Amino acid sequence: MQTILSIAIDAFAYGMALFIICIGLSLTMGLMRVVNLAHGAFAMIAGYIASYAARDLGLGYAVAIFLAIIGTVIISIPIERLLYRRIYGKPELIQVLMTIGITFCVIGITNYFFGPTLKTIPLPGSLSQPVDIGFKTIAAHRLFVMACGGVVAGGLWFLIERTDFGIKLRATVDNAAMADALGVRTQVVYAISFAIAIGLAALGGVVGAEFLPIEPYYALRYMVTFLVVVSVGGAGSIPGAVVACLLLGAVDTTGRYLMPEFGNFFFYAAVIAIVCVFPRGFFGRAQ
Amino acid sequence: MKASKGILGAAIGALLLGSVSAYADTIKVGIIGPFSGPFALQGKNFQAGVEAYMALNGKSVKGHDIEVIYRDLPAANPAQSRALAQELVVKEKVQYLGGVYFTPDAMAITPLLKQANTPLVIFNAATSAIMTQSPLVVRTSFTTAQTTSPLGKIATERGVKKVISAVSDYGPGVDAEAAFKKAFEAAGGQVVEAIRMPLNTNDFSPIMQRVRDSGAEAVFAFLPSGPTTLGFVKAYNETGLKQAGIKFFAPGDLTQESDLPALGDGAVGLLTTFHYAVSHDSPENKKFVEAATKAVGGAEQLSFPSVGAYDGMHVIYKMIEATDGKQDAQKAVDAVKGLSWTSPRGPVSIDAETRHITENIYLREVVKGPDGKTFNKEIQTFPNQKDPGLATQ
Amino acid sequence: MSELFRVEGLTKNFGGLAVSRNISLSMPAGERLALIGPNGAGKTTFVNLVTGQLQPSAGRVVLSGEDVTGLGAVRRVRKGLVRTFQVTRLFSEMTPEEHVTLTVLQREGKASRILSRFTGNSEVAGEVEGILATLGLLDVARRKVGEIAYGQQRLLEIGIALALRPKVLLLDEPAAGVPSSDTPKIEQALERLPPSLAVLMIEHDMDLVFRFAKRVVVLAAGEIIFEGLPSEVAANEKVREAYLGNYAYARSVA
Amino acid sequence: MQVIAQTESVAAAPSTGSRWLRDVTGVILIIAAGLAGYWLFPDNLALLTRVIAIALLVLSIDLITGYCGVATLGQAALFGAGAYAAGIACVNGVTEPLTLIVIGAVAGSAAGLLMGTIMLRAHGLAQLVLSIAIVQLFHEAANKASAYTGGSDGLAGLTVSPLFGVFEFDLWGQTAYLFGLALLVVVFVVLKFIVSSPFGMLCRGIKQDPIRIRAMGSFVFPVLLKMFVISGAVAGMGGALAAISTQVVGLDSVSFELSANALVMLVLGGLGTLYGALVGTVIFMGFEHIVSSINPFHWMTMVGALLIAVVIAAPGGLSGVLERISGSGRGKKGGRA
Repeated sequence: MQTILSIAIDAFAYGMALFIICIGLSLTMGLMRVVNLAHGAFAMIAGYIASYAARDLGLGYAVAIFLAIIGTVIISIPIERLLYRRIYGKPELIQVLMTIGITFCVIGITNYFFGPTLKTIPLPGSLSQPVDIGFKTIAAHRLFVMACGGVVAGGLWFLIERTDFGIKLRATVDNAAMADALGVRTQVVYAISFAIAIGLAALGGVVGAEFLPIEPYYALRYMVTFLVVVSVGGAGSIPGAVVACLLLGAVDTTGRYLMPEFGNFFFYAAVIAIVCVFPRGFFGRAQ
Repeated sequence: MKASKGILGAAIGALLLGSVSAYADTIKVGIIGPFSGPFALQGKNFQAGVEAYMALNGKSVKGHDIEVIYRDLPAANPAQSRALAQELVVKEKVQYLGGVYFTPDAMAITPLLKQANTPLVIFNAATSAIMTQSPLVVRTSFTTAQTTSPLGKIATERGVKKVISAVSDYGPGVDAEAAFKKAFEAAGGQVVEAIRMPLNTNDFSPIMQRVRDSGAEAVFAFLPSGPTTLGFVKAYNETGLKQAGIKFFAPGDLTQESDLPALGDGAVGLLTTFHYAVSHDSPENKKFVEAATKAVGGAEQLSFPSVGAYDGMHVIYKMIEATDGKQDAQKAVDAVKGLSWTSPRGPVSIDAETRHITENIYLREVVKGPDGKTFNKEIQTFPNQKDPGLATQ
Repeated sequence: MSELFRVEGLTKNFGGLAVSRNISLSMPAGERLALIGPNGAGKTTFVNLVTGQLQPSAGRVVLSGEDVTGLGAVRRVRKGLVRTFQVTRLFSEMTPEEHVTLTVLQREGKASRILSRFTGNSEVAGEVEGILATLGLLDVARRKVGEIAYGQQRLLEIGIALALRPKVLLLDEPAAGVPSSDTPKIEQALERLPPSLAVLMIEHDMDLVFRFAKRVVVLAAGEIIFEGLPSEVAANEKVREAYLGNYAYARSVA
Repeated sequence: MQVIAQTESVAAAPSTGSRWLRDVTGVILIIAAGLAGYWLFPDNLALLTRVIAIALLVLSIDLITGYCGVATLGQAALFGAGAYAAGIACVNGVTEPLTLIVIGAVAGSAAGLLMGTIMLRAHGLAQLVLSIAIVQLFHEAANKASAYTGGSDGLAGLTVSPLFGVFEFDLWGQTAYLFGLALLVVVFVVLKFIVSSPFGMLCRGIKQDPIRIRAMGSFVFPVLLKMFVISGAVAGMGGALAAISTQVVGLDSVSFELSANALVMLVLGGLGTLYGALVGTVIFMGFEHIVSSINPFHWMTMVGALLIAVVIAAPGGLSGVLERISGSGRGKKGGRA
């Protein structure tokens, strides 16, 4: 029983970390219809900024997260203007080509400036200790990640379902031309959504760095994982992303505990099974 | 189609011209390594080792100028490896091949050596079997079995009877698992469980749960350097295994110097065995570290592949000396059989039988230096270790 | 006349909503039947149910005495139950000739041959030319469909259907979207349909319906409310109420 | 997911004769370019042989992505199946190169059958994800079965007999290259036949509108599955060629990375023309080779920039540009489904 609980808690933490990173991609893919393979590249940029701020400048963790999000969004603005605008509404394979190109460039440039070594983001004392939660010892930052995941999920749900912007966003997604005609400035809506998605990628990159360490190859190394999680959840769906992350996190964690040597088999077999049963993901929109 | 070939032709032609203009009495050495991609740091260390050697020992041997040509092979890719080796031999006319980080890449080059009349000096690729593929291969790195085996005795000496082994599920990991099991059981210990973890494991907490549940007194681990090692060591600390007194043994790949800053204080106390520590205390090493640091561009990026490359260049220089610039692979290899010298890592020699390096293996503990940075401190020496994998064959 | 095709009690529910209710209908060979009804009456759903794009919640589809309800769309086509689409579904990069050739080859079971040339296939060229000629499409036979007039695309839809040598042909608004100047060409094509073929046509253009159909069925809210001669439709109270009222009134006044 | 549909215009050529002429010219151009490569770069034949092996992989993706509209990021599973089958056969004593190619083709087809059966259950993004999952499973299986495959150390020790008992697969790689070139030309000609056969036409139709194809009385699944099998044979031959010429089979030959690279090459060259697959492969690998020789440390940025530039300047792929330059101007490019 203790073991089960302990595995469950690990799975939950890992799933939440995945969720924070992936939800931004889910938004871009589901709402903006862009297969943004460079999503991880933005998370990685944020990781580098946070690492620089916290480790080299000695700023606090919270400040580092804040700077990373702002910095990454600022970096993303010209990229969105110059590159992404050209691929909105284009065929997916063209989007894949463009965003893989962007990923390669970001990796090359990062490697050039920061070198190929791992970069850590030092945690504040309060987050770096192991915490005894009764049945097991767990790192405090894992609790922090779970909390972040909850806040992000709730915040996004509120933003999309309960705010004026959310209404405009959904209208734009359903029918951009119609929304335009109704006076919604769709370009602005797209730009803001893109910024939000990038901001989430940045948050995920920094907070999730304890699971997925920051190094130049981050952007490619985890690309498949992100893409798989988003598709399984159903692109654009927050509950879908939550369920997919938690479920795949659970399969991954349990598989690795029970039969680590077949860990990948479990994970991908689960993916195949889920996709065959839910071809649009758990909460995917009809196409 | 034709047009594209034309463009390719012009560009490659331009490259060709560049290399032809070098004068005749230049001996070319082709180095293949991962200079980009996830393993770029290891490739950089190859380059640093080569440049350090040439800086300290000159760029010519017996009046023959040495020119080094680097070729990038970002990840294990035998087809590309063969293509690069072929290009280096046939087009660039290199007389010596060196480098090679991954085993399959070395395997793809060995069938070419005889026809190419070119020796291959391996700076890293650490599987025993490579040496048996061709008599023209010499290796200056280590094998996983070689660096791992002393751990068996070390563990029992420290009162550990039961160990759980956790290795990444790929060739070197499996080698390490087998080598440790053999050595540890020979010393009277028991491997209670052997876990093989997928290479792309991101979260190691479930593995740590397994370690805890197994009732072992220590964990033996082997993972490729980089994010996975970091994740593993972090999980080891965070899940309280360290506080619970479960010891951690591993080959030195896990605590290579370039990873230590990222591992931080969490790594303090880890026990690893390896052939080289940057902190090794000897005049040769001091000179080497100084030169190599300059070449690699930062002290914290220096790690073990550099010394493999450095000694590899030493072997190549000796080969050139013996053949006096003439291309004769067999003579070159014969000349270095039994060669012994003092490397930055300590006294070493090339085994005449296996052509693999015989070297000291050191037990090191990660400790915190006066400057607050962690480093590998050598605390025990196992002199003149051969590769057990080759010795038994 | 002997019955060729029949549906019995065809019903389809989407969730709680019945879009087809207990539709029964029978057609002999050579029949010219028009299915009309207001928007949302369930006409296209009916075609989808008959041709197998949708599975009915209840009821049967019988062709030449054989129950085909359990068969998928493809098998029904092979049995001779063929449709056209309300909005043309054509391959914009292919030519009319290629469309018809592909269809004929498919019918002959030769469409999945991998080592015979597609174009210049002399075995079927004559038939293809014949079909295109009947429809007046020879002039544009080798132009991409994306580049030909919409009326010609509609004709091609019919051509594809004919190439399948159907027993029953369901035409889903064959003249929809065609400029009125081109309507006569469609009408002409309809007149030239093989006499033995049973044709069910959905159409909004009442002039066309009256000229083409020998019998009219009116569908409203998923139910058949009238079945009879075209001349009787206008007089029927139910039909007037459901759909045709104003139109018939306008005619009678005029 | 509707994949790009810049389908080569099938109909532009007014008569059968001129289409024949065009295809024959195309094949002659390929042979000429291949022989030019042989004479111009006699020292790079191993690289060029690798280009041919990858070109076969990219062609195989073109068959299912360019002609059937099924995007895949897992094609290396088929390539790797061929490579390992040939490799294992070779280690076990079947060393005749042509036999090995056949073995590769058969293994590739079998893998294609399996992959198609699974992938065709889904559409769009889900399909893409299935392809990724399948290639990862293949990769994992190859790693696990190290007793047969050598795992991550690679399957070494392939000794291929001389071609026709005469021509050795040696250091200089002339045999391997010419053998590869001949294989490529044969495969290309066969594929040209296949894509212009009724079956090829049916596939294009399915790519554009599967419902229409069903209404024409044709099943969709078996047609696509058949193309998967053909595609598997082509990819498997590519894998076998790689195994024969390299004499080592590594795990990289069943990797997601290889699959993704190959798809990028195809999109780069242009989908649905067969020529695009070749152009894309040659340009991508040539470019990669050149920039990584000039600067082995930072070639990735350059390749990334190339991809971005292509999307901006030539969204229909490079083969479209080449055609426009050469002035043959066949139909318009870059349209979408």
